[in-house]
Amino acid sequence: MDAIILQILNGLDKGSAYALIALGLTLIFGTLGVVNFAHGALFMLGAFCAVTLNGILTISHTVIDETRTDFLGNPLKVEVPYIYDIFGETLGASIIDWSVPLAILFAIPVMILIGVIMERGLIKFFYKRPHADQILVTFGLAIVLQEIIKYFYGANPIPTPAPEAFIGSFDFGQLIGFDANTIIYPYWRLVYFGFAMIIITGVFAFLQFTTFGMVVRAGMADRETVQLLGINIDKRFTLMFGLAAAVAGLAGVMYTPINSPNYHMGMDFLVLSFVVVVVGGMGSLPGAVLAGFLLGILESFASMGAVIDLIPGINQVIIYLVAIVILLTRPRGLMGRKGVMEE
Amino acid sequence: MSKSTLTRRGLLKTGAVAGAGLAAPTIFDGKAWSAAHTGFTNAPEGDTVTLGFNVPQTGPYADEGADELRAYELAVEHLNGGGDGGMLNTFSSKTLDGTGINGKRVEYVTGDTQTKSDAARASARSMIEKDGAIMITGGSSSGVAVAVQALCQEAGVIFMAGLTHSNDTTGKDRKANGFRHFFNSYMSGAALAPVLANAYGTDRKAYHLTADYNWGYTTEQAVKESTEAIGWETVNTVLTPLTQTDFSSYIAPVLNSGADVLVLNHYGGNMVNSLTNAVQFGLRDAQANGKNFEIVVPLYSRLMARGAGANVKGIYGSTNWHWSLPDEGSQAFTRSFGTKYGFPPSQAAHTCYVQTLLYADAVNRAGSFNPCAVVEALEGFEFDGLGNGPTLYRAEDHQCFKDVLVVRGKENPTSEFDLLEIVEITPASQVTYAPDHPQFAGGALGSCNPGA
Amino acid sequence: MLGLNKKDFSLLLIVALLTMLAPFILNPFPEGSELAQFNAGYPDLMQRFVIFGIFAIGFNILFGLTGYLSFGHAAFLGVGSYAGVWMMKLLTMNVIPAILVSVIVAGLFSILIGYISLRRSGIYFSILTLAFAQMSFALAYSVLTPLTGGETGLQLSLNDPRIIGTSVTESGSIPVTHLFGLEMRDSFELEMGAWLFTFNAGYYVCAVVLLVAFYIAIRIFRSPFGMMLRAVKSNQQRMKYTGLNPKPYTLAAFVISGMYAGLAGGLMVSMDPLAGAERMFWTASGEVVLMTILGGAGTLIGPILGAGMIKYMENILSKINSTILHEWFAFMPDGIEDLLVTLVYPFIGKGWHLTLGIIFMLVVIFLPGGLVEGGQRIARLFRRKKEEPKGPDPEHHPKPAPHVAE
Amino acid sequence: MGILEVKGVNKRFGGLQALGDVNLSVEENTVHAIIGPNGAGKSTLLNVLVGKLIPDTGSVMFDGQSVLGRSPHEINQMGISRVFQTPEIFGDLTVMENVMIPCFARRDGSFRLHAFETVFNEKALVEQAEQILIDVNMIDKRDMHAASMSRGDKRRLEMAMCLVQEPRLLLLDEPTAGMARADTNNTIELLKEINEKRDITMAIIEHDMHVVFSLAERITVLAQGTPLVEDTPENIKGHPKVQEAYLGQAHG
Repeated sequence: MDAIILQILNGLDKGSAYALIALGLTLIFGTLGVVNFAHGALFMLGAFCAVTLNGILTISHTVIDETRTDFLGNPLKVEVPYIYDIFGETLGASIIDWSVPLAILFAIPVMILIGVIMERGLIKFFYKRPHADQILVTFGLAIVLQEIIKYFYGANPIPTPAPEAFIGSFDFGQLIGFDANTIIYPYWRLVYFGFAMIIITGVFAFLQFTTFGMVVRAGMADRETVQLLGINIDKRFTLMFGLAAAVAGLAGVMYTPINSPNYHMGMDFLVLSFVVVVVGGMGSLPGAVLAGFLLGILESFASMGAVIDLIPGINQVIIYLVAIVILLTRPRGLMGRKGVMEE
Repeated sequence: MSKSTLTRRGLLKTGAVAGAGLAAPTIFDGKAWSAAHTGFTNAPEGDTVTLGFNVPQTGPYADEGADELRAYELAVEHLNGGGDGGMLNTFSSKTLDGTGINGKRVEYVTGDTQTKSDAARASARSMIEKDGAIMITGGSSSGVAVAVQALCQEAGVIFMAGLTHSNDTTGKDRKANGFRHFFNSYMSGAALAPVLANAYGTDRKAYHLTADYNWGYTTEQAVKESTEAIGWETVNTVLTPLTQTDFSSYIAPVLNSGADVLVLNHYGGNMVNSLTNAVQFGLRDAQANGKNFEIVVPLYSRLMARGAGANVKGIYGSTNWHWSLPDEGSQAFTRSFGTKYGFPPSQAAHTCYVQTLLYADAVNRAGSFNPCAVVEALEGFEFDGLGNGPTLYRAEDHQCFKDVLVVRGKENPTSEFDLLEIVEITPASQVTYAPDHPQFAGGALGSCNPGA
Repeated sequence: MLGLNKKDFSLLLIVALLTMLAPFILNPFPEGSELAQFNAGYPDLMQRFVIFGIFAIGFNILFGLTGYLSFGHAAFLGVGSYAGVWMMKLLTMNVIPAILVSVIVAGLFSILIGYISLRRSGIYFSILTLAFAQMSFALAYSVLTPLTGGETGLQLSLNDPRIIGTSVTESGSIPVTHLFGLEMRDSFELEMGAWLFTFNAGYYVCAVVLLVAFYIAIRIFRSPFGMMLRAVKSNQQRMKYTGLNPKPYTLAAFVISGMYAGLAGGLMVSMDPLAGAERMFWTASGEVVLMTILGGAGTLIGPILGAGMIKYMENILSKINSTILHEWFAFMPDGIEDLLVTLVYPFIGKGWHLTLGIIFMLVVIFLPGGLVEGGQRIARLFRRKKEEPKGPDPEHHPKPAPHVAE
Repeated sequence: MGILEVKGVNKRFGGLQALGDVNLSVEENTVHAIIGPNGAGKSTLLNVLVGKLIPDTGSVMFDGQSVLGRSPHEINQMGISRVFQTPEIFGDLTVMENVMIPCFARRDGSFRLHAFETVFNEKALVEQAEQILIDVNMIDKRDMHAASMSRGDKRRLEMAMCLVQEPRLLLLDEPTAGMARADTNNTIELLKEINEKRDITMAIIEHDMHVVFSLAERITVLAQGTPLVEDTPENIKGHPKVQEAYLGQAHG
């Protein structure tokens, strides 16, 4: 029982990341009808927003420490961040410590800008092109983006820890009456889950309660009619793309303490997030979220020792297996609307 | 028109066409080989010789590959008499004098393995067939090493493995033309076990998370066997997919499994992520069975430690070499590498540099580039001054036997390169095993292949 | 001739000439010169050109004609490779049985996967094929290690129980692949002045197979079956109401292209007897998509051009390192030399993926018909200059824009 | 006994009675029109005829065989061809190829792996295809890209594709929907011409009275899912029930 609760918790956390990526992907597909293979790259760019901010905060000048030596026997050069000079060492250090949450503020404008540039500069020429062309051009873009990141940041993962206050874990099991050490859950993962819920709620509320959202939803249902009403839907869709990019980016920013970011993390998530979108139903926002959590939890279950012993290799293929079964038995996905990309 | 199994590009560099005289000596002695400058793949003509450096330049190990390439460039510089000579001055064999190899200036070509066995073989074949490389070296994974080693055997050139840690490279997949300086899974286990017994006691229960592919299997087996030999119990072993990024669902059940040690048989990105996750889940600070919970990473690399950041603090593992070693050879290498590039070399860089020197020296001693001559010169070769103490290139399996380092993540690193501290230098005798040890069974070197 | 019209026959003839003379064409620069770096006329790369050409031709029969975008085609190449190596381990080092078994096994595997995946179309079909291929890769890399060699790949060993032929040669090595005694790695070298040309037996075996594969592809393109496949892509609704059942047509196309992939896999292990699981990773499937699009989907020659271009970049561009760059620009003044090297460096050597990505994007954006369309545009430009108005060619069918069935 | 016999067909969608007890008989070699205001159930009936919808009760027999539950290509192979509201052609192919495809379908059935023959070496089929293009005055366009033609030509091509199969029943689904008057007249002319040249059975589902009265020999008027009357055009013209149905619809 405790093992199952444990894996549900883990699944929720994995699912949060899947859901956030799939949400943006579906938003883009639903509003613009574009299959965006570069969406994983946006997630990766978000993560590197956190890395970049950390880099900016730690821009340093060197001070020579004569009392210590470096590996070649020369006097040790100590890097002192300018931020220490500006805010003093204590405040400066805690600003650096909080660089990941701070990166949210940094990433929102950057990611919206990237999204808007991407849409205006490339995607808008592909609205009328077949889905295959969209897949191909965004796939090319994904390669280019990740190679650019690799050029500047290298191939190695870059550690980007959470603030000191969130390091460590708490005993969730004891809270609900299990023995100590049965269900341990790291603070940051709780933060991530909460953050994902806020973003998801935010996006849904935005689409539900604002005029902007209503127009966009109407546009998703019937683009031509909305256009006939004299509403400039294109401009709104551009912003939608920016919003989707920001959602993916934020998912990336907050993910960095969980796994050190590297240039290919977008590709690692890409195939998976597509599976999530398809399982949820192309174009269905609640479907994407539901499928994200569902697949996260299933993946966690499949990684339990007892399950692997029963079916060797199941942890390797569970996601794909689920995708195949869903696509064959329910082609429009769990919550897809009828007629969207259906045969 | 000449018929050959593989090309000999060297021929045309001088325009001279060598006679087809094929000397086939039967007894090894340097003099006999030196007469034979043809009759093998890519026999160098003219005054240069080409080496092929096959390292990952794209893909997840690209940074490691870049460091290997730096080491190779440094080695070539030293062999050709440039720089401060590095380990040439400390190497126990004194045939290398800065005049290249066998009097020929060293040139090199580079290729990208992409850490895929197919791409690595394509790249190696292009260096052999197109560029006339006489020796291939490099690589950052065992899959690639085994694949390229088999290719070199077939093509008739020498393969000096780069970073490859799986037992198979000199075990079931060993080849006569292939040589490994790097240590292996068995040695990691053998070196770690006594240190772990010392630090954590002999009454421990271990939980293994193992990367689900060959290297993972051999490492798990090696560590399991050697820790069980000191009295530890293995509670569980779980395989994790190569493509896994979030290990939470594998880590979470560990604490409640009755284990008090977690062994992460992971490398590269897997290791960075699983260790980060394990620390997140509080395993490093937890208590189990009335003891402090501990984490062990059998194969450490500095580049990976960098990726895991502060999470490596206090965690034990083993490594082939570390720049902070105090011996003369290590210091000389660190100095010349550090001066040239501004930061200390990684263990991958070290093994690649040393392999290049060992090859060059073997050619000089044999007096010939003929792979069979090189094989004979390297087999059973004993040397010192290359950073790991007195070392033997064992004839039976072409594996180097030397001291192995047990390291621990440093509590207060002074720089991003100063992440590990040496806990113990396990002497070679303690990590030596019989050539037919069960973990290495099933392979045969076969006979050396000079190609052509 | 050969059942082909004049235009197709001359196309076949051109391809035949190109492949047969490839050792000359691909080595235009004298040995030892600066530009020798760009020579591609060595056996391994020449073999790869034609093998991936075959793979892409086969993929194009599915994607180019029916518009079904399979994102898991590398799985068939991988399965074919494994089958081929097993054949060599168990039966004989002769390449013929290995290649045949590769084709058959890949064909059977593609019947299974095609039958299931073709129940859906559009992106759903793509995801299904992707899922199957990823499952194949994951399992081959891990739990199926005894069958596939896992990480290190499936390779020959000194104790293979080979029925026909020996396990170990007299010199103590693993025997090499051969075609009735003609060793695949045998080469003749021809020296002409400063030039060196290599004629490799394995390459010519591959080249002959390519010509046969290409010939079959032309026949398929011009056949009623090929026309039906284009009808599938164009309008499935009309096709059904014309009394035709699109399902068996697409499945047949899928299986044929799966068999082409198996053929490529079989040839690959015949040239280099090792089969690695990475061959089946989804990026490998992506690569054949890139090849086909880059060259021109739905055209006959396009996929071969695309395959050649990508393999050339992978093998030649990736080998250019900064030292070589500095040599090239050495004639410039120092400052400019460094600037040029800095500017070019990100795109070559280890940056070749970046160049590939950029070229690919440019092609998809500006030349949806790939290199072939580019060539046609240039040709049209010249024709217009000559002011020779020409009516549409009755036998000329390639579609400029690839469309996927949706 | 007609070639197409619809007997007692009922179809409900939830609470809506889409078709209520439809009986219909199309005689061989006649042009039979089915008309009715919007929402009368014309499309539903058509979908039943081509096997897309299975009725709750009743039978649809074509030449003595049931068409229910068969897939479109099987129904076509039985001898029913269909013309769509918007012309459905193979846009990526040439006009000649568009016509060759039904020739092959007629000769080889729903699937044959003829991968090694050459399309234009099938002399008999090429002649057939050329003949039909001559018949519809399109032979000069034989090598054109079908998608690049005008809508009228596309309609003509679609007709040719259906006719070349020599169907025993040609179903036309509002063949002039959305057309300008001139195009409509052209289409009517084309259909008349076809009807004169060949003895063909046609069932036209149509909204436009003008089309119907210029072509049909029998007319069935459908209202609210039920056949109101069936008669000759002359009798239908002044029929009060028909006027009521149309006017009622106009008002409501």
